[in-house]
Amino acid sequence: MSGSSYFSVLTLAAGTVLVCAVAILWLASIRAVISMVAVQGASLGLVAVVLGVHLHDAGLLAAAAVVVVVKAVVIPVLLGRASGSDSGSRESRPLVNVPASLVASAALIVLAFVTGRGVAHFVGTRAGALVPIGIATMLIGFFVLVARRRPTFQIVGLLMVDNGIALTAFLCTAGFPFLIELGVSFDVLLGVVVLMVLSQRLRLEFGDVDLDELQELHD
Amino acid sequence: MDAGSCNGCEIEIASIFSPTYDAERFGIRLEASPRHCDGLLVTGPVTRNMAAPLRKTFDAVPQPRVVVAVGDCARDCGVFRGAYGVEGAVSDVVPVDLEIPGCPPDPAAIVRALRGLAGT
Amino acid sequence: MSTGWSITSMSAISLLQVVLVIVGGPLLLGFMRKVRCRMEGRVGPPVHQPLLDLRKMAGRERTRPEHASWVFPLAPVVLVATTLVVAAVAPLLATDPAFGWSADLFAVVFLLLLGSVSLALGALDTGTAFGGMGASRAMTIGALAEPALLVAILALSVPAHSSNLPTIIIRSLAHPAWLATPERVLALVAFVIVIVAESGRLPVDNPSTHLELTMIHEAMMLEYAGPDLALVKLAESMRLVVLFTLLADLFVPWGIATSPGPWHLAVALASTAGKLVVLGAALAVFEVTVAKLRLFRVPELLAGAFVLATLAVLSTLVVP
Amino acid sequence: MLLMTILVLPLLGGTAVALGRGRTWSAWAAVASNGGALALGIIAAVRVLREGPLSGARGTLRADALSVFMVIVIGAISLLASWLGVRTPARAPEDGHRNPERSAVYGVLVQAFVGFMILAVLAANVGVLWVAVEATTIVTAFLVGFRRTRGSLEASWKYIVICSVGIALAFLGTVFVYLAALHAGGHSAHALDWTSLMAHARHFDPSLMRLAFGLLVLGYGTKVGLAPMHTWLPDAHSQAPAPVSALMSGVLLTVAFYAILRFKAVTDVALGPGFARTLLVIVGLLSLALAASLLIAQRDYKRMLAYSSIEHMGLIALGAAAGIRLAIAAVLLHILGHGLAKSVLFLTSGEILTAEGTSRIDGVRSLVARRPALGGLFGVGLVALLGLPPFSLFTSELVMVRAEFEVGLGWAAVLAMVAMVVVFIAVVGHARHMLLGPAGPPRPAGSSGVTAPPPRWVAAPLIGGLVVCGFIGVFAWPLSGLLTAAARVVAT
Amino acid sequence: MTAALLVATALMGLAGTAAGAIAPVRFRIALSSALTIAACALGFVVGAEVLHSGHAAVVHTTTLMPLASFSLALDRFGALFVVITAVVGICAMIFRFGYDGQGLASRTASSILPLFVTSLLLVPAASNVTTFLFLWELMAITSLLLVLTDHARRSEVQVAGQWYAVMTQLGAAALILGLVLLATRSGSQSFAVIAVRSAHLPAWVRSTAFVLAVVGFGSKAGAVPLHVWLPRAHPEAPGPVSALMSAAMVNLGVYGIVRVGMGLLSGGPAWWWLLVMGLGALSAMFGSLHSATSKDLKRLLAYSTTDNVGLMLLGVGASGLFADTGHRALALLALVAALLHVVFHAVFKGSLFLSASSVHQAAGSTDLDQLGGLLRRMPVSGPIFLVGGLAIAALPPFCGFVSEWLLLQSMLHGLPSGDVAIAVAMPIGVGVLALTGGLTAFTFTKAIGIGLLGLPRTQDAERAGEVGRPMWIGAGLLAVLCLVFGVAPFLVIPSVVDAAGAVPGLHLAGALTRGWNVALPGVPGMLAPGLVAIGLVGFGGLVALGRHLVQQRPVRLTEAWGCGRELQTARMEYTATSFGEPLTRVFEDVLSPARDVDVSHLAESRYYTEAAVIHTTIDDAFERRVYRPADRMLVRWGAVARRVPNGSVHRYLAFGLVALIVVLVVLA
Repeated sequence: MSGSSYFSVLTLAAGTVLVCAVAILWLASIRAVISMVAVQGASLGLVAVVLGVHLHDAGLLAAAAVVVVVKAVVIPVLLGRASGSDSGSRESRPLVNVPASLVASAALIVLAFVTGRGVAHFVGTRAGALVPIGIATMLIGFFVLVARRRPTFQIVGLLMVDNGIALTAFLCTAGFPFLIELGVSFDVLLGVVVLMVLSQRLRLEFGDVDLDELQELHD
Repeated sequence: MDAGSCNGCEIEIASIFSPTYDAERFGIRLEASPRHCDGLLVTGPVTRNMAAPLRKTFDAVPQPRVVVAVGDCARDCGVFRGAYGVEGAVSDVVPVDLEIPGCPPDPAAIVRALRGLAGT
Repeated sequence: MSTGWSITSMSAISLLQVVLVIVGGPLLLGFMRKVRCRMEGRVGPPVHQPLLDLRKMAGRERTRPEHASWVFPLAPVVLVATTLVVAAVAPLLATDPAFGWSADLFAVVFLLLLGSVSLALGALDTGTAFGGMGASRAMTIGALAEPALLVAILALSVPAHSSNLPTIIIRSLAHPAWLATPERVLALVAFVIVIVAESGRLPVDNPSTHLELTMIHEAMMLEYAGPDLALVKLAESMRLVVLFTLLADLFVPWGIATSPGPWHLAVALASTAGKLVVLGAALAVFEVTVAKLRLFRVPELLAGAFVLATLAVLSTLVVP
Repeated sequence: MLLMTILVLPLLGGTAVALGRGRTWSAWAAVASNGGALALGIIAAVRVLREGPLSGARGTLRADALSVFMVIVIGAISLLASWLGVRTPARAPEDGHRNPERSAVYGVLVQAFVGFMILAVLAANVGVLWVAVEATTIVTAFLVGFRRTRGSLEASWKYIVICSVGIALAFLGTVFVYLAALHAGGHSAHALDWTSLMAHARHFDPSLMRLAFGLLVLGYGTKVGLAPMHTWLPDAHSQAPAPVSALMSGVLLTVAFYAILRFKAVTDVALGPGFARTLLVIVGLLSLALAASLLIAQRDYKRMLAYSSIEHMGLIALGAAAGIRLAIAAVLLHILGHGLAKSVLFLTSGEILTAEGTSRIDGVRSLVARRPALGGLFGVGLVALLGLPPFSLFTSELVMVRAEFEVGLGWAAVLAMVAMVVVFIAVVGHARHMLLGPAGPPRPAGSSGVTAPPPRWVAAPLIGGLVVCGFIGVFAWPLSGLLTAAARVVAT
Repeated sequence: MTAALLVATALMGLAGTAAGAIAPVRFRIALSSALTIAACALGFVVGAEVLHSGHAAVVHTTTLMPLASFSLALDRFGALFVVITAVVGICAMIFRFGYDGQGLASRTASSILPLFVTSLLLVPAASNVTTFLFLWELMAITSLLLVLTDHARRSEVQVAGQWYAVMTQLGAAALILGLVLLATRSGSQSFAVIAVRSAHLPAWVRSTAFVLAVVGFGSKAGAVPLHVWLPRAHPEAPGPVSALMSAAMVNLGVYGIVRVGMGLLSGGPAWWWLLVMGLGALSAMFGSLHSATSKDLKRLLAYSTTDNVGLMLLGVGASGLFADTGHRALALLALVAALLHVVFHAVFKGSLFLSASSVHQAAGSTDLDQLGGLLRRMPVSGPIFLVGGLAIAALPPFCGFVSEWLLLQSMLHGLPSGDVAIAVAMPIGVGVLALTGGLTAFTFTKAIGIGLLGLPRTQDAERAGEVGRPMWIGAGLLAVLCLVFGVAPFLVIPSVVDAAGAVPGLHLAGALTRGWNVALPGVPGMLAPGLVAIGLVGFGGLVALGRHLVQQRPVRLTEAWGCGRELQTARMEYTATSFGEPLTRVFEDVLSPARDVDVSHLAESRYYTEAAVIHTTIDDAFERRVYRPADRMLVRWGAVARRVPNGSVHRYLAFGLVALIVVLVVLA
């Protein structure tokens, strides 16, 4: 793969990750959000593949495979199944409404670019220049966690944070040693599974809940 | 001690310490506590309510002690004799050593009687 | 101070002082009573009447409230004994009675306080309302008089660099100029107020009152009879003499015997008697002319004494 | 081999529980396995002191003095917690053990939890450490929500969401460290090993390390319970079954702190001591202030203990900020002492909850008079926790203050002391209401049911825990060598 | 040798603890008390030997105290306190054999009490910062637990315990900071090294450390305004414990101030000592006023402890002031006076607290208004209290008199020194001393007169009888000491001079005793307590003999004179409240008493009063004005803080997001 096409594909894939993040913020339908998660996972995998090919790193390619399997296939499927009957529902009353969220995400992206510049500069590669995208994705994921009420959205937010960080990791260091990468992915998978189990239990025990109603425990 | 008098005798007793009679020059003084006394001056007929206090007061005076019944009422109940609230004369309640007659008695008589008791 | 005084003469002086106090106390009271009666236009009892009273009381019966403990009969004894100890060691007639070196002003104060406390305890032991009332009031006044007294003593002790009584007296004899200093005058006033309060005289307390509710000192002895009463009364008069003599010796020391010899002693005896007569008369006159203060005004008087005494101390520092 | 055995032993216990389907003997097997881990930890400590760091599993595991110390802490507290956990299945309604299957699940999860913690401290590699810590989150999430009440589900939701985010940030920090390490010439396979990090730290890029350490403190700090990401802690600790709370509060927090401590050593080499110190002082004081403020009006005694954990983590952070060897040794002693005292307290509070039926402070009265064993244990535990002698927390707090003064953090020590006094006032006030007072008439039926005092074998480990906590506070010899050696690992 | 004995003391005390914890119920008290007595006896021997020989007993080990070392070095100054504690401890433990009240027989209390005594014995020996703080806090926690012994029966105990815990922790925090500051700045934990190097420390370090130490030790000593726990905790503790706390533990506060101020810091500027004197004056005034108006016997004693601590601090402050202005002999004199007061206070307050506990056990109450007539009913314990009361009121021939006299003398002789600070401080000191002296006399007249004399006011008091022999032996030993030391102070003064001489830089130009007498070196000033006693007994005997001789009839027992009234009962008696009423009224502005008048009317007519009850309650002004508002503020802050974490996971995550953004912005 030639240098420039490598970089444009990489940019495209990384950009897609961020666009998905913004889209998730924009969307209200849970089903649409889950498909966005799948797209984001796939894009992340694409980033890893591109990097792996570029760097001739078999470990990275394996990691990419794991990422794609876990984040683009398994988790969206599980999410879709878990939200089951719930999947048609929507985030009707987000804590921060969509326009404000979009403005916030813009601010977060700016923040990410400002703060990520140092790291990007330090990495020194062309891929490294994309690091702010990873950070931005992470921040937007965090924002989703703060601003959305539905349990599924929080799971998604958590995934976005993870994806953002994974993206940063790929761009910075071309990923961790494979075993660790595997462990990380496995942990994420388990985390999501646990959360889904929990949300299911919540629904079973208390019916359809907004997370905001979970305020029984406080001082 | 006023055992039920009309206060006539008290006024006379008080007056013996005035400059006119000045009983203090003979060493005669009123004391605040029966414990400090040599004797009791009892006035008035002894009423039912005052009989017990009179006995207590008499008891409180250290021996040797004297009781002086001052005035007619104290001697024999005077005009109150036989009244329903009257227990009797002082001598019916406590032993009396000296009686000073009069209604009320003359201060000079009181001083004289007391001097006689003290031997001065 | 141990200059030429033999043990014998010192002991003799102590004995003389004790006798003086025992006899002089009642006489002083009799004298004061006489002065009062005269001022009120009466003849009054003879001067030795208190002595006669004491003899009469001694012969009477002792009584004791049935629930009282041994404190009740012990109190008069302690009261008298404390006064006698002071009388024996304090330089009343001569600067060096036996054990005069131990006659510390602070010690004198605490000894007299012991007497007051024991009388108050005796009064409380009777379990009557008046005993408690008297003890409460007397101790309140005592507690407030104490600081004024001690600070006044401090004012006297500072120039002498000692609170030892003979030392103070000898040094002020040596430096008569001290006697006219402002701190002396201030301390004198404080002293007088305290003595009046402590010995239960007008305007703090009326010793001849018959009304229990107004009593302070008298209320404490209401239960005593016979010899016990005699002891309490005697002690009362003795304390007055001791305090007066000390007052006189501290502020007008001339006449006190500074060396042994019957002649010196005679002079001392005469001068002391003179001083006592003057003081007694002054107090008697004063008592006739003032009314008793309300109990709750007394602290103001004593606070005033305290301030005067403090000023006295401070002025010892300002005027070296 | 030794390290591998230590790691596997708790998992074997877990297997036994699984095979035994949660029957009592299998639970005891788990206890034994944890005891074994403790014993092996002590053996490892002796060997480390004598021979230097051990390694195992082809370099994946590595134990220096600090690691074995943490293994001992984990072993001791998991022994306590699993011991009390044996009894848990017998008590159906409160802790949600409705059937043996569930108690088997419970036992397996607890053993996995212990295993992951041991892995975290024995891992030679930063990445493995991260994986292990994240794994503890997942395992304990089930344990927190084990009772399936609304409260426990809520708590476990918060727990896992907040901790996952936090730990993700730690991952980002780790990525940056890795980046710095690669640039400093590390070999990619081993660049994340502690030894390699320490060796190359001098060449790490300072600005990158600043960011990395900030993220690591924030991230691992979440698991430690340091402000401002502490928010999951009171909920999770108050809702989890008592043995789980004990394990979480007693060791999980400090295992996460172990990670911070390690990274701090790297950062100190890269940046000098000032940077990490500032950061740790800020979070430490913030945590202390927060714990103190929220303890004042506390109404739930398990939450009270949880906030007290935040307080102690703040103290530990301040101690670590001081950074000199003395301070680190004190921090480690504090970790052990706090672990023992806090786990005993959580376990006792579990018994109290069972007996009294409420975890509200005002629902419990006159405990010392009515239930002397529980009241006494709780009271003595609090004495230990409040840093009074003869318990080791007193010594370690004192030494930390000393160290803070020595490095010029006296002002922080003063502020910490103020916070500690407030905590003391608050806790004493709550404890007084719970513990003291007349026995009074028996409580109305229905609130508690039959309340026999806990059997001797239940009280014994709790008493033992406190005795050990006192013992190490007075006697220096069993630990001082290990503490100094461990401090030397992360403090220069 | 002394070192070995010191170790033996500690071990014996620990054996007592063990015995209390594991011995069977039948032997528990006997065994733990006996072992504690043995520990005290050993402590006494060590202390006496060190006082005598001047060779410090040194124990040092790194086996104890992780990350530090355990280090004891008992010098003469500390030895004095060890001896005091030992004596009080022995008496309190003997007392305990007969004492059955307030749950002291429980396993917990039996095991903690020996530990408490041991820590009291060892604190003055501690010679490095860690050891000192360890023992100090051990003492605090054990005493706290002992105060709480009777919590199940009386709710006051809980409140008292809480106050005590909080105040002692405040003090401990100050102490830790102060001592650690000193230790780190001088580069060593060892007291000896600190004492050498402290002179080179910057002034602010020295002053900060001193002020913190004064706060820390002052709170333990019960100095106003840190005293609020004391009048609550001391009365609520079981008898022997309250005696130990009041007679032995508060001393250590004074010990600490001297040890830090004069020992470790070798003296300091005048304002330090004026601060100490100010605290002392305030404590003395406040304590004596409150004890004069208290109506509970033990509360009265507790406030009187504050009062006496004030006097000790006055002495210590004066000593420091003299030392600062170069009057070394005077400094020693004042310190000796203060230490002598410590000794004597221990003796009389010990006997008072123990006999007050006897009263409690016999009559079921310590409320003076529930007592009365006990002197006849308790023919031994009553006189013991009487002796203690007279001694504390500084009346000859008892011991309090001697120390107050010395204190007065030291201030008197300091006056002409010409220094302004001294010139202002000393007269105030004397005034305070005098006022408290008067008030103390008032207080104990009340305590003895209302509590022991007169008529019993309740049935319980009526039925009271003498307590068991161990109890009055324990209290009686101390009462005997009151008299012995009052008559023959030469028995203790040389030792106290030695102890004070261990403080660096102080020396005396001669002996303080001459024969049986107390004599000031270099100035005319002498006290002959023996002579006074002989005079009192002699004259008293003569007077009593005379009275006996003139007496012609036997003493007649009669009803007390009640104006001839029927029903002369105990209800007519003056109560403690009424006794204190004039004084309360005089000091109304300071005490601000609250009066409640409950009037109930007869059912038949509203115009006739059936009963009128007046309650006068006197609150502690510092408690009301300082501590309660502070507590309210804290509670309000807690309520505000509680609202921040409201349970919303979103809010929690928002905290995290903000923190993350801050980290990114600041660090990247």
